Amino acid sequence: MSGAKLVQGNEACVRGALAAGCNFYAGYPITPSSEIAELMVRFLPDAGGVFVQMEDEIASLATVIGASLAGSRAMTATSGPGFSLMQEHIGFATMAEVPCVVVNVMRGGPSTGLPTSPSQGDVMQARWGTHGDHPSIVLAPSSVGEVFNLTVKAFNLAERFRTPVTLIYDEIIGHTRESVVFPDSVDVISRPRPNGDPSTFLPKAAPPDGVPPMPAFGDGYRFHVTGLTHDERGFPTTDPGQAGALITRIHDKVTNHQEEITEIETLMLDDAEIAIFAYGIVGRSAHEAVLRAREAGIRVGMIRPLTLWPFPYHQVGEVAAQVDTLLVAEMNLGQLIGEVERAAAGRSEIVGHLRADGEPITPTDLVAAISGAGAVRT
Amino acid sequence: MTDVRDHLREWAMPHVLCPGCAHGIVLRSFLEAVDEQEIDRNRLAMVAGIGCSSRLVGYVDFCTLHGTHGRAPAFATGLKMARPELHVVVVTGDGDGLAIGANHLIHAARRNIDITVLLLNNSIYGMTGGQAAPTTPTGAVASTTPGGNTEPNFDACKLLIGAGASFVARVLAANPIEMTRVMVEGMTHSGFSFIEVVSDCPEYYGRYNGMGGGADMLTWMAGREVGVTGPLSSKRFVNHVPSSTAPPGMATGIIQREERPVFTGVHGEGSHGP
Amino acid sequence: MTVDTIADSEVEGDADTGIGSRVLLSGNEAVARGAVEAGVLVATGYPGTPSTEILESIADRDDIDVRWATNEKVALDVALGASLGGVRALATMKHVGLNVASDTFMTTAYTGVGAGLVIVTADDPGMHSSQNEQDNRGFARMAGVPLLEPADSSEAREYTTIAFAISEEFDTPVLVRTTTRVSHNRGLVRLGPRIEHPTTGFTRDPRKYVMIPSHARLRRPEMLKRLERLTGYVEASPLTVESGRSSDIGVVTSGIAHNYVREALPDAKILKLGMSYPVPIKAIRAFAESVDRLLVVEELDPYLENDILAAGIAVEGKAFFSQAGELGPDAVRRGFATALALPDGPTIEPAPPTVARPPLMCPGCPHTPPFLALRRLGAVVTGDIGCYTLAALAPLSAMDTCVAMGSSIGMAAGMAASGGAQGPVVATIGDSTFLHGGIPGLVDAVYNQADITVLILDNGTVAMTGGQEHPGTGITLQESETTPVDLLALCRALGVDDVRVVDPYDLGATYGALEAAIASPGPSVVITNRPCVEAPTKVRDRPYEVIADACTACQACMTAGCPSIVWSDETFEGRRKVSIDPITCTGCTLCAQLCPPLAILPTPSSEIEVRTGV
Amino acid sequence: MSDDSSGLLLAGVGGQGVILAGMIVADALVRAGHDVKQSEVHGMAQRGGSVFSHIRWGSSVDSPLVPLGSAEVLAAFEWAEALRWVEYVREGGAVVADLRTIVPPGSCTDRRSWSIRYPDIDPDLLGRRTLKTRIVDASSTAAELGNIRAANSVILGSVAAFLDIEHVHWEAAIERLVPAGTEAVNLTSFRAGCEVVEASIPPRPADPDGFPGPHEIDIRHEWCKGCDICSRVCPEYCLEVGIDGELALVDAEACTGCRLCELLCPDFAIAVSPPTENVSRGELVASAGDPP
Amino acid sequence: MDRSEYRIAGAGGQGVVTAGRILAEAAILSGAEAIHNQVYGPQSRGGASRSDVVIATERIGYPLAEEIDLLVALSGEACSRYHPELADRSRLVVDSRCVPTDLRTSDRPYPIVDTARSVSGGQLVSGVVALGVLQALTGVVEAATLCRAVADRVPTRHCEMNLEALEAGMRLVAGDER
Repeated sequence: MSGAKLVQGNEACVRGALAAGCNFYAGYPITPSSEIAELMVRFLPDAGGVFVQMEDEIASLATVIGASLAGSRAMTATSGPGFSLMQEHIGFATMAEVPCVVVNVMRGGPSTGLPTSPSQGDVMQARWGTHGDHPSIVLAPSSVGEVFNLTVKAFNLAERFRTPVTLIYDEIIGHTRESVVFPDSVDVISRPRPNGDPSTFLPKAAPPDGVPPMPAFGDGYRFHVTGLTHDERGFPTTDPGQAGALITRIHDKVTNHQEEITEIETLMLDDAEIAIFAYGIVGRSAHEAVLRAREAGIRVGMIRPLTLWPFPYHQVGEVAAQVDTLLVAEMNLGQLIGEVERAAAGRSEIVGHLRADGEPITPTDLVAAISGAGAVRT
Repeated sequence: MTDVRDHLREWAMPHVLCPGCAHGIVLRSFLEAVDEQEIDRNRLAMVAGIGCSSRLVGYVDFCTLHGTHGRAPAFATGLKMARPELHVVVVTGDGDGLAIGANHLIHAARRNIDITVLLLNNSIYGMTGGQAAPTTPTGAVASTTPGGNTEPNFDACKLLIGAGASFVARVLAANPIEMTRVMVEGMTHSGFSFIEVVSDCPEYYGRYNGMGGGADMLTWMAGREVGVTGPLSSKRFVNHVPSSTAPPGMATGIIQREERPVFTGVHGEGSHGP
Repeated sequence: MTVDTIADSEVEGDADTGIGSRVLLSGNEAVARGAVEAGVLVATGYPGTPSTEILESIADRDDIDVRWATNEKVALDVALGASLGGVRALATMKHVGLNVASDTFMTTAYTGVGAGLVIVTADDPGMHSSQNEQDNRGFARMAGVPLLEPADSSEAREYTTIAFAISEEFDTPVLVRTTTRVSHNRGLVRLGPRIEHPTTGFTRDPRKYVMIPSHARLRRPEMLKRLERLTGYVEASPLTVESGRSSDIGVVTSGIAHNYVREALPDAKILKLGMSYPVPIKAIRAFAESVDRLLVVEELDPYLENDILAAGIAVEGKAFFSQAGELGPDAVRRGFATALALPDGPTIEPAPPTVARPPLMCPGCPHTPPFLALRRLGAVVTGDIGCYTLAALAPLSAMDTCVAMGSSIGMAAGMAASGGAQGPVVATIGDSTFLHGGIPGLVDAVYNQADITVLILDNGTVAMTGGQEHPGTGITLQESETTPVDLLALCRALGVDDVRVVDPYDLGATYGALEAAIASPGPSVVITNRPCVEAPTKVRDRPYEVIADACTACQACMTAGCPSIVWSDETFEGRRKVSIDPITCTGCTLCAQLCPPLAILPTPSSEIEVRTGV
Repeated sequence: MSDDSSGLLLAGVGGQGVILAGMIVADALVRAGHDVKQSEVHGMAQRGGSVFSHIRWGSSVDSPLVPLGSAEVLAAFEWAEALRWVEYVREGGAVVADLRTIVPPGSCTDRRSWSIRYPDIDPDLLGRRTLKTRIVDASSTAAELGNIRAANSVILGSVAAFLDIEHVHWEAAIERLVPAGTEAVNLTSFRAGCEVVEASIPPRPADPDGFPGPHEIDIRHEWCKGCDICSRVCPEYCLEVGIDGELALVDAEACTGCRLCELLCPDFAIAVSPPTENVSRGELVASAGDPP
Repeated sequence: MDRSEYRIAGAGGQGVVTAGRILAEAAILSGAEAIHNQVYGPQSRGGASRSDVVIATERIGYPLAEEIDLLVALSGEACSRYHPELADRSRLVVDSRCVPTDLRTSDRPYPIVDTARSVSGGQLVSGVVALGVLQALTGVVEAATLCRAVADRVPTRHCEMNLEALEAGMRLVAGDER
């Protein structure tokens, strides 16, 4: 394979970020994400960017937001405990509509939990971790190569929609070295910029797509940024009409563009009676399991969302309508399975294969589960 | 003579602060300092956290960031590193900066990033209704210390000196001219500058502790600065003075100033962000 | 000043005692000396310019009980009691003090005395330090008490000794009247020996000493009979002195006026009345007959003139000599010139214009800050007698009334009752004045629940008169320790619930205390507690200075009217900066508290200490 | 008036030690064998006011007060006091005046002209009569000798030059009456005063020439919260907050443009700006009128 | 799909992680797909350390080792920990110093650590010696490719020593077979 390199997942994240034009990184060390910071400080300066190690994860994301307001494409990376601390500013970035990328390399939890063991326990936190009503864009790669691609995508979505985007993958993907071929270049999308008269600029007046143009501090547009509910001028308001309009717009700008955001992978669903729903590292096991089960003659397929949030209800629903059983495999005690149930809306049986002990779900486990599910069917 | 009100977002005025709250005086002095340095408004970013003091940034026609509780120094760090040509000024309060945000404050000081922090110390949490802050003096009454505060309080300037701040000053809201002067010194200082502004909270601290309104508290402040009981204290009668009205003298002016390497983040050679 | 300390200036006389020597004494010292020589054993009074030094000059004598009384009435009561107890007694006061003492005074004329009782009233023509210039000779007439008027220090000593003798001879109190020019004039006095008058003891005599109406009705005729005898005495008294040869003009005069007349008309015939009540009409009539034209020269009221006119004797007086203000050599000369008794004098080139120099609160005066606060509070301020009365002047302009000792509180109560005050009503009164005459007013305010605030400016002394002790200081005039009156406890005991003590040098606290006291309903009291910076000890700390670079010429400090602060020649935005005179600055910090740019700091040696709060 | 009575006047400001100096002169005269009367003023007048001491001496003195135009010597401890009392000096008499100027606060109140109402130090102001004048810088002389408070003795030394009293009497009087411990420095100062040379008169600095005039005070009532700070800080009492909480400009004329109200207004409700037209300084000085 | 799994396990400081990376990179150099996985955290600091390498001809689905083809155990702890996980068909190479009592006949002890010591004076190149053994036993990658991978991975100044260690490892197997 030409140009293939043995690259660690965390390194692929860094390379993806740099390819996507990331020029600012702030973070705080935590296993299993630390390599991202260590590599950022090596590569970012040469790419014309700035690196800072902050005093904690709260500060890290605040600093990222500050840099983004100054026009940077900025990111941070962490793991579960740090992700908890970042919720405050994920909310702020959502409300203030500041593009930024947060990488959460998941480990076992809650609390400090299992520092160097994989987990998928943060997927609901990635959706609802910060308080209040808000949209979330969360991407979940399952291979080192996908880490690269989705990191690029995370930046592009963040800029496109002026919102924080979370890239979430587990310890195994973060630490695994895999042969990857990086593309020579990637498409880079930048945040919309205003071009009108600065004196009449309304920082939160949105065009029909719901994403207001965004100048940087220092560009000649003077505006106010706040986490308080605000009006089109960006100034705090408690008016229910204005508050409702803001929250709705921030929500809609994501959900109305779901087709632009959502990405799923399917495998052998055409004649499947059983479909495995898996994501991240479990998607790799599911893939393997499908191949093995097919060898055993079982009609099984797979649906793997690369975009966890907004959740691909429609696509999952279609699969549910088609198969008898949806086997939901995730390394937690049942998080996205609830969403799958909502999507399926009773059209198929939902079976969970759940695990939260720090050990991965293996293809062998899933083959057994498929067999079991099939046995139920027959 | 320019009118500092030109810097205001007039449509947002009057501001939300209570009558007699000296935070507005501080803002005014700051605007004087901006004018004195002839800073381009487009190049001035003010960053604030949460609290009464932090509300100030909403009223000035600069690039303003009203962030989260205590985190202003971190937001400011990002802004400054990403865009070093910006003047970045943090406005924080004593609770915001010294309790929930103390970590960020001391680390910004340690790094010596070239921002200016104005900490408006009114000895209490004003926005939330008068709870005790890390600066509430021992014995003082707050809504969470109805019998008088039993904890010792921070000396913000000493804390920041300990954290390595290369410029530390304390000024009084009662003294706008000195405030402006020190703010200019602090903003032109190369590196992290910290200015504690002794402000007032007539609505809570003043009311709970029987200190009168804003004007009384400004008067009290000036008296505290010169240390009324310092001179003449050995004279007859002074023993009759209740201790609450005989506050200790308090360091004001520029307390610390040193040149240290300025933190700019880890940059590529010849590169300054976007 | 005592005889002992001036002994080495003797010109002649006994080297040890000074007896027989001529020494420079002020009129007040001479009165005291006269009392000493007369064997006085109890001397009391209340400080008041120009009488104060009388008692002070003999306070160090351990053979005399010298004491400050709470007020003049108490002083006279004490002296009367001592007199009835059989010792010679002296009571001293300024002219308005006799108003306070007049209740007792009027009746002493009925009771008479035991041993000799002399009352000194020091009048203040020209009002150098007084709120009126009443002529206390009228009191003698109203009470029926003999009146002596010395003209200089020498006579002051002599007349005082004579007064004691008259008192005992006629069983009457004697009023000795000085004026400022006599009290505060120094002249040579030949000292005499002290003649001891051991106590004669108290003799019970209710009909004489218990003035129930039935007894008093008996004493009134006694008093009138005594006056007749005194009239006989004065007609032939050596105190009535005729001098001069030229009979073109004859002048009847008394007291210091005599000296001016003598100087203006060295040769004229002059009848000097050393004892001016009862008026020796017969002697005057005889004198009038011996001259071509009779003039009377007297300060203030036409007291002698009216009596002489009433006796049908042609006399001129107030037509030429003003009834207002003090006489002096120039005024007397001008009067005689107007009366054509003298040619016009040479024209004196008038003094060039110069600055007005009204009296001021001293640098560092602890009374200043409360008045700054009162002005800011918009209070209507009823003032009282003391240094703080100067707060009525610009720039403090913070006092609206000042009438008499202790009047402030009652007036405040009345003002509050009127509903006519435009602001809160505050009475300001000094510690000594409060004890002197303020307590009944406060009792009244409590009794009638007056909605007023009483500001007691406690500076621990009677400052106006030069720093005397009083019942609140814990020290007597003769420097022994005593029980001080606790003003705080006193006010509470009187029924004032809201009493607070504040450090007046802490302007903010002072303002706050006054504001709070004003806000509380009913009577409230605020007591300030810094000592007078001039007396009894000079309170001085490091002077403050103006950091010229920081001064923005706002003039905030100038609102205190501190004499140590003046304009400098430097300017800021066209306004003058200020500077502080380091010699007179006491370091009280008030101006520094007032200074918005905090440009006023202690002088450098203390700068670091205070600036860093170490 | 008695032909043989001479007069001397000491004048100064409360706190300068005029009374003590008068006692020293009187004491010296007594020692020289004269009848002496000395008169002074106590009480309120001493509180920073003008203080004087009349001294008369001769074989027999009647009036303790010196008549106008009859004093041998006027010793003024302060320049403005020299002018105040100079009419008491006789033709051919002497004036000893200290250079010291004590400007009363009342002379610094005309904040429209910023002119200090205080006379120039100019011997010509003493009048047209024949006078022997001696301007001394007693404070500096005394300070050089070790105690600025001995300035009075320097002045007495200058006075002694015009009086026929033996120095032994002066020195005895000084030794007896000055505070214990200061005898030596006072004697030295006295002797220095006897020989003191005429002090050079410093030029008077000009009044500020630029007058900003009454300023315009713009109150934005819709921003004002009635906190009362401005009215509390205004040195000229220009502003008042009424019972209704409304801020009012009650004395616009008194404004000197110090801007304290503006600088200390937390609500940006006040702006003070210089007037568009300046009033000429000459007019102001004229309108300020005579000192009260 | 041809898929093989290798685990090199030992104590911290024996270079097992580097060895795993070199193996994976060598596989990529030979045109295969490879995945390398290691143990992180406290275990890697002086305790048991481990490199897993999955090599396949096509895209690798499941990235973790499920059934180890060859385990190289360089310490007693590593051996006792991972030995029980081995499948029947799995082969074990164990350092001569820590041969377990239940050694199967198919399992081979080699003095890997001693060899490393003799080459470098320390344990650090043990992993590379182990790589030599692994290559010689499995031939999963060409010896020359492995040499190139070693040269690419290790610091230049230590290159020669590592190549020597690699060769020494290969020689251990050759000697054994002789």
